[in-house]
Amino acid sequence: MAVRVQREDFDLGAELAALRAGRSDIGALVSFTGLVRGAAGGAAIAAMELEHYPGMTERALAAIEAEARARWPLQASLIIHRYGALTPGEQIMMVATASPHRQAAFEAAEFLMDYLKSRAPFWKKEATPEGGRWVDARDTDEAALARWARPGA
Amino acid sequence: MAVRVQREDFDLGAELAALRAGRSDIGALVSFTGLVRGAAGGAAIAAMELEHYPGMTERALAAIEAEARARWPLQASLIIHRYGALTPGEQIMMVATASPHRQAAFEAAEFLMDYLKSRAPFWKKEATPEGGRWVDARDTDEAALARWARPGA
Amino acid sequence: MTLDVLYFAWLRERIGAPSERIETGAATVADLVAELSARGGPHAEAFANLAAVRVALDQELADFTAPLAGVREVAFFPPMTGG
Amino acid sequence: MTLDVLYFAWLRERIGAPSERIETGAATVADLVAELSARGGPHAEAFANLAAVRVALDQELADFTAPLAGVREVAFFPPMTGG
Repeated sequence: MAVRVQREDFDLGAELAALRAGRSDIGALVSFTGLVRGAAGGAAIAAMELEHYPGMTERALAAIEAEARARWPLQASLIIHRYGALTPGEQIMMVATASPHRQAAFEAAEFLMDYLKSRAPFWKKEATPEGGRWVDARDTDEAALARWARPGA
Repeated sequence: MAVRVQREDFDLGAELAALRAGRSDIGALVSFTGLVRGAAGGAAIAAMELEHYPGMTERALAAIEAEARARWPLQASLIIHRYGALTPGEQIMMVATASPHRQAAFEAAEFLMDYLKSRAPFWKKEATPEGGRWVDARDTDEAALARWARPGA
Repeated sequence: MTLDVLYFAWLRERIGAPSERIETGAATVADLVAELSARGGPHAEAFANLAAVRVALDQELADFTAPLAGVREVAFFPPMTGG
Repeated sequence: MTLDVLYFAWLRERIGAPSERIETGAATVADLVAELSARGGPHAEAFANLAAVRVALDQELADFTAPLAGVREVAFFPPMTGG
């Protein structure tokens, strides 16, 4: 029920605690956190710059979240994605899903991640010893969407 | 790389922060938290008692975790499961998995949960207005194991 | 041989004790169950529906056909419901 | 019609600007791309491989065949890599 796009870091534990605070109807809470790695493809990464498309980003994330809520019985959901300069080890983004049962919470979290990867307008640029390089989209990310296709949709 | 069976509550945020503290090789961190629901099957639940089999519990959880680490490239994993008296809204247990890539982290977390549900010796007894009742195992929990079957295994 | 027999959850409640030490010549889990059931009363009730009972030998899940040779601890319990 | 054309990531770097306001009679995204490419230089380079370019019309993903009638903002960017 919430989407946040921000430059600042977030407190994963506090966000997860807030999702379930004061309620006793949630049976399963799933979280995913994306982190900046200090190396990729054999090259050291000194820093990462995350560019995004203000306005479209919020719309795209809200649409993805609404679709997840239409497909699974979610009691709470959250997407936080950062932009700007990040260093290895830092948190890039998180999603969280809450449901009475574990399968729905897991599936919805994976759905959010798969769509976010290929449909939310973020671009990563890594600073390596050879200079800056834009991260290429992975074919597997686009392919991951296929499993959520619905007949007639 | 760690299994804990304890009566006390745990700090989800602190556990997840500890898993990634001081390292920059993790790209994806997934967590699952199981919570006590205040109602199930139409009946109000005032409290829950979690019985376990000391000794076997630790062995079973360690075996499940070792199997997950053999199947996926995990950089860190954690299982915490509580026993004793719990009230609605409280945390029952958590698993966490860390990997360079999201698919491995998600799959391993789901694997841990599916096996834990049907292979770790815990039994839940709910206190309802009609008295205590042992929670029945769900057929879907046993069926969930089928997807992890490997040819020849 | 001497065996520690443990009961959990509703089996523990039905039997009325968490464990008992017994002397037995049972060759398999099934033999042991037959011997315990033959006592009648709570034991017969507890083992009336074996489809609802699981067994562990020395803290490892096992089948009812498993041999008891060398085993020290046998546990009976319903299907697990953790998580 | 007047369009705001936005560029992100390496398209922004290649074009050398995050956006430009243009007057165009292009009927579709493909027409607009042809018009921009015809300028040569950075624009021609940026659109040399359309398989590596995505487009959004008024902040919704679209195809290159999509009509531009009523559109205010067109954005070009590479495949997304968030998460």
